Amino acid sequence: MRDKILNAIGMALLGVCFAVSLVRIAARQFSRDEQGGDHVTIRFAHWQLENGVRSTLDQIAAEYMKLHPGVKVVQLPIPESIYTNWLVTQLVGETAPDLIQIGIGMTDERIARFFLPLDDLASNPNPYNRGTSLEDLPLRATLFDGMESGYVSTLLEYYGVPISGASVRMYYNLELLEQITGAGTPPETYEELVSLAKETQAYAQRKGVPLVPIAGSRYNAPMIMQRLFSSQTQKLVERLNPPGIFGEDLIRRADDYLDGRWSLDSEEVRSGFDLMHEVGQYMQPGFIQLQRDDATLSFVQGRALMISTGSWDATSIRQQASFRIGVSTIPFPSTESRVYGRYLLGELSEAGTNGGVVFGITRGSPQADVAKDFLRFLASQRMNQLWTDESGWIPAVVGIKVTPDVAPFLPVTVGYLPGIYPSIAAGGTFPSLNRLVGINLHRLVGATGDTGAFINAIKPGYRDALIHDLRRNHRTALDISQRSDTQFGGLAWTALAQPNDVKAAARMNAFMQSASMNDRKLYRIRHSLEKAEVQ
Amino acid sequence: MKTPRGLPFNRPRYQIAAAAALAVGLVAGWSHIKPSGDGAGTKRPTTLEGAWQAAAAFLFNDANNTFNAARLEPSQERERELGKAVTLLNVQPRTVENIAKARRIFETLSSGEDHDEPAIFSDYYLARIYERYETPPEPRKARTYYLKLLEKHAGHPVAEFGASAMVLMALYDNITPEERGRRFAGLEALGASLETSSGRRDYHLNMGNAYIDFEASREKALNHLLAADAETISLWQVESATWISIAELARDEGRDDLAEAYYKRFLSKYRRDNRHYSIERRLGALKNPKNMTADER
Amino acid sequence: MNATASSKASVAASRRRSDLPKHFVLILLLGISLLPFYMMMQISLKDNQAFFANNWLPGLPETWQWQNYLYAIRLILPYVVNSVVVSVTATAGCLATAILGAYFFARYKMPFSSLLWPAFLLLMLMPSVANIVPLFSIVKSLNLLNSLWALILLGAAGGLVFSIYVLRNFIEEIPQDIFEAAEIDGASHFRQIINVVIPMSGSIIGTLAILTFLNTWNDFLMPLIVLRDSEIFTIGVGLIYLNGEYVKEWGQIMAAFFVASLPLIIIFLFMMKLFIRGLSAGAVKG
Amino acid sequence: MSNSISKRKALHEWKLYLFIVPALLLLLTFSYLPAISAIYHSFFRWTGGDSKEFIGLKNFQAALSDSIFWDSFILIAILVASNVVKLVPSIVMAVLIHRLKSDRWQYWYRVGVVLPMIVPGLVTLFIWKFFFDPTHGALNQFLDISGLKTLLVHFDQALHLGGIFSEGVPISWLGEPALIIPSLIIWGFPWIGAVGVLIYLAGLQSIGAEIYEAAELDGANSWQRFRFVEFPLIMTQVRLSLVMLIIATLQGYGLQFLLLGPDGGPGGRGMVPGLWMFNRAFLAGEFGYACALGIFLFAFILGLTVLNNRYVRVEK
Repeated sequence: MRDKILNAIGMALLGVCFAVSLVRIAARQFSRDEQGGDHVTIRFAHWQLENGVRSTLDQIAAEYMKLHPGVKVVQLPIPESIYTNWLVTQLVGETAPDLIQIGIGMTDERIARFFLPLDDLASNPNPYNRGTSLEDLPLRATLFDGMESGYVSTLLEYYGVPISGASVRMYYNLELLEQITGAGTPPETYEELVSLAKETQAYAQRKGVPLVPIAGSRYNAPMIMQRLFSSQTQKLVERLNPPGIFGEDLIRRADDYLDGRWSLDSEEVRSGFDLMHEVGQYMQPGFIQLQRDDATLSFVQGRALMISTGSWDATSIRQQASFRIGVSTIPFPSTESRVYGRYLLGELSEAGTNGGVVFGITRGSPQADVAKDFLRFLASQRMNQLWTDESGWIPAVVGIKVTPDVAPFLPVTVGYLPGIYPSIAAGGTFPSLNRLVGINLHRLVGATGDTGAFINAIKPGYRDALIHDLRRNHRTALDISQRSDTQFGGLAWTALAQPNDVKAAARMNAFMQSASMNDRKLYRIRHSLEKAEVQ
Repeated sequence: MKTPRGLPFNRPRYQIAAAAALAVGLVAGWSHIKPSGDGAGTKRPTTLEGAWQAAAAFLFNDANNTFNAARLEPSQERERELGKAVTLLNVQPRTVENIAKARRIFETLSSGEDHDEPAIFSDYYLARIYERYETPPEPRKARTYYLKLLEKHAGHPVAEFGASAMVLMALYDNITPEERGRRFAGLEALGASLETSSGRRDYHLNMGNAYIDFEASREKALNHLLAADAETISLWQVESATWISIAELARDEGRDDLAEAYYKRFLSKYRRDNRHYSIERRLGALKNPKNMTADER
Repeated sequence: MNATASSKASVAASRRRSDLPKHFVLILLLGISLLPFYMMMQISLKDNQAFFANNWLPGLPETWQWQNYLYAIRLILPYVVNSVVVSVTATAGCLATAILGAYFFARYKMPFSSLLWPAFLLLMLMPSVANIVPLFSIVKSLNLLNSLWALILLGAAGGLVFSIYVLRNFIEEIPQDIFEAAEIDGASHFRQIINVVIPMSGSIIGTLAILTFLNTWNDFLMPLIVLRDSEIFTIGVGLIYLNGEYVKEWGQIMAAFFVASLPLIIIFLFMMKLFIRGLSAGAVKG
Repeated sequence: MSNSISKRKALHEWKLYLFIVPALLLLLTFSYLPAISAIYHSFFRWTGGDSKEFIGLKNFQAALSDSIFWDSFILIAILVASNVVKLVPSIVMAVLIHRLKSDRWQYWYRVGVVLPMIVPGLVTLFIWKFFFDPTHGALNQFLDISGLKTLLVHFDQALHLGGIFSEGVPISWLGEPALIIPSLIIWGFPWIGAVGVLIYLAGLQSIGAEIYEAAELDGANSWQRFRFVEFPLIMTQVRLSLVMLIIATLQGYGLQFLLLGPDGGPGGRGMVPGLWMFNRAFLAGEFGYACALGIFLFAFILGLTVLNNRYVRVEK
């Protein structure tokens, strides 16, 4: 009999709970309809879940709502891991928020179909800058990257406005640094970094504490290793470039590899892998299997002296750490160094760094003009000052005073171009190479890691992976060229139909340049593919 | 199993719970049935002009529908056919049949006796189809159409856009250096016949970059890029790269004044560029070679 | 019934050997499988420093971080209401459809049923990686976006095939003469289900209810994709934000998970009898 | 099985078909349509967006020569084989609970078995990730304390395995290719499936009292009692659990993705077909190709299930 009563109570409880929820939902639904009338709600979505960002954006939204009582501004942060899924469905479903952060999961086809061109925003002054030195400058000129980060070259239009920037730096536990070296100054060169790391290991041994010089993980280790590798290949790129070519050109590097002008056995490349191996010895063993938050946690807990990560983690780390933090650029080997000085030119230039946290406006938004006004408000000098002071991130508007905490993250304009990276490109241009290098990295940087073993492991598959990636790039370039044929038809016909329309003629002219730039790339890839397949 | 005591009407507990949950669930649903998805998609273009603009903005299916549906006078029929074919190249999902249908329309428009705009566009698109839609591509047929365009419609921007395509097709072929040298010479004459600034610019850019890629001739590469720059390049990526190439080639050719001029033009216009510092050092080295470290040549 | 009879028989057989070794092995196995539950409880009362100082043993009572629970309740509460409505309605819908479906298959070998049955089972085998986008466009074409109905229907469809599979076996166990008796009394098929099938398989229905409830309760991807306004999000979405953070506060995460599974624990404690008897009453004959 | 029915009576009972309609409708829209859409898209080059291009069977031809996809079936075979071993603890637990004297203990053990089902998957995953952590994870700490580590090191040197286990260096269970497969198998160690245990208990209880007495008379010891009395009767439930477990393993990729990342960890050793489908769809943006892989995987699972039903026929 006892279990009968238990069951009865259970079912009753469930029934009551269910009824209460229903009443709450009905009530909320009713209240939402009733006050929905005079109210305009604009919503903006982004994937920056780091500490400090959400609270700062809420503050800015509150400021805007104070200025515009009739408008309600809602922030919608989405975790990075599912941002693409969320984005595709929201756009297709026409239920997308009015402002969306452009970047992850974005293709130019999606931008063209679902986002509004912002040329009018870019070329007119920002009303919210009234009373400041930027008062009559067009919005584009008030941003440090000239709104380049919001420009889509295949569409010849601005589609986004940046409100921040980003850079990769080395973070130090200053108190620990003072205990170990007596002085609180971060190392200037890679050689100083290595000697500091050795001192740290000795200190940890002496004290018997679980301390590691550099916190490593699948996410953080490549940040320092890729840059160090690219230092050793700076002169290689200069040597490979034919007369008349300066700087980095990934198709040419791939072609050089296929023609044998450089290989994994080139001395610069071996030296780059040696450098990656050496720096890997100062990270916690088995760091390959750790993820971003494991490394950050071990640094914040004082179990690692240094960590290399982006400026976006600065506020999270400062809030979690109980010690003072030092920040410096990732130290490069010095040109005098006997071992690593021969092949490098010097620190990397960040002059061309583009803005970050770029917001675009969705075509389907019924209150696009209010959304545009809020975007101008976000990108105004006063609000960007609030943004950098509160969130600790880099500002995007020019002429903003940054706090001493943010200063070390500002882009460094003095410096050279990077050489090639372990999988030639830093980003996603050669995904198969990225995968090949990634799944063999443990042979290079592990405790028993060795450059020779690593090279022998990736050499057999390197050429095929490169050809596979070149085919993929060829496919993408061909897609763009075929798509541009119909675009060109539309632009040319419109321009020729009204000869005196200067703007249409200029758009056709600009489009012909961007289309033939893409065609040049298409033919160069095809040419090196045909050469490679012949061999 | 014994049969239960009579028909089990007396187990109310389950029946009430199940019925209640189901009924109330339906009620809850009603308040939600009308989702508040309120985004109004892009408005459908209705006029021909709107269709061409839609085609220029990636909205290929909308443009194609408008071209098919638009009510027009007979004089605009050829424009409608052209529009249909141009958008058919990219109507989603893309199929081989669509490309073939587009080609048939272009062929009918091109063979008509009056050489109006649709005919010119059709010849251009037939060349493009043989150049990069056919698998494997047929460069010879494409060349005949490009040449036909240049002969019959000199001075037409679309016709002259084909010239730069011919350069790429001819030079980036799998041929011996000698054959490529002959083709370079053959193509040199082409430049003179071009009348539009855009045609000349794209032609010279392709020729200049080809001379660099194949390291055929520094001097010719320099001249072509200078000719291209004379036509004013408005795309910053192309302009900055061209200025640097001109400066580098001029320096290698010993024309230091030209090199210095272009280094300075780049440095003043492109302050925010990762190459800025390196180009400053190269300009410094040009002026007084002694303070340049050995390996920065 | 025969359940207790057979255990008495096995008792007779093994009365000479004492139960101690069995208890030892059982407690060992159970202890390890309950480890996650224990860890969730003890970590939820610590902050990161305390957790890393000592991972396994709970801290002293005065060091317990009750604000983790405050944070968790504030985070989860607004979503509990939606989750309850979605999970309960989905479970009810799923079971109603499953009972009807299973009855169809179990009662008679109707024509086409030998064709329909494998078609149902095939669904269990389909890998489901790339079907987020098509599933979404279906929900969109049904004009169900941004409404809890989408989640309810998806939840119901989710557990349906397994429920039909289990219920069919069970209904076939019910002897035919009971159905014929009901039929003679003029009971329509629907009446037969209400009076014969449901009372006889009450326990298995309880079991399937809890399994379906569990699936919809923890799902996070679909709600985030289908819903737009944050006030109708379900608990799964609230939890995903915790996992999305970059420097994780493990104490808060574990507290939030515990609060999120509290309603389940409460319902379990009451429905435990039903659930266990259901599974134990020969639910699945294969 | 349900009894047969004459054509005439079936016509009379047409109303029965109404009962299957709701289930069919629900499954048609939410299960069948996505599956059909997956089949449809496997004939296209599709990046998940609007633009797609019909390419006929090219996706399938490419899949045939995709060595990573077919190699991943080796790992699946190992994992499926390990599933057979992973059933044992549940069976042992069910038998032990069944043989207990007091009913109260039997009830409380069942509660204990079911409780872990409530704990969300993310918690279990976190604890296992913490368990495998090289520097301060539980597994390495246990090996060090128990001296097993030195044993492993000698074992490593004896068979010159190339320093997987080397002195003073913590073993990186998920960072060393050779250890990934063992780690994936150890994962979830006691492998107690709550539903499995309770289903076996149900089967055991239906054993008649007289069978036990007969076994007692023949002097059967506990193993023989299990072998000849208890095990045959729960054979059908065991087979069903095995089929369910195999299908879940074949389709599953969440564990590998969260522990090792989209490329299957060092050496790509942790790559399973489901993970490669996810990788191709979301990393390489080849949705159409991922659908084609899905169809190959579906065919493989179908073949396995049909094989299982036909050749593992067990008389009830």
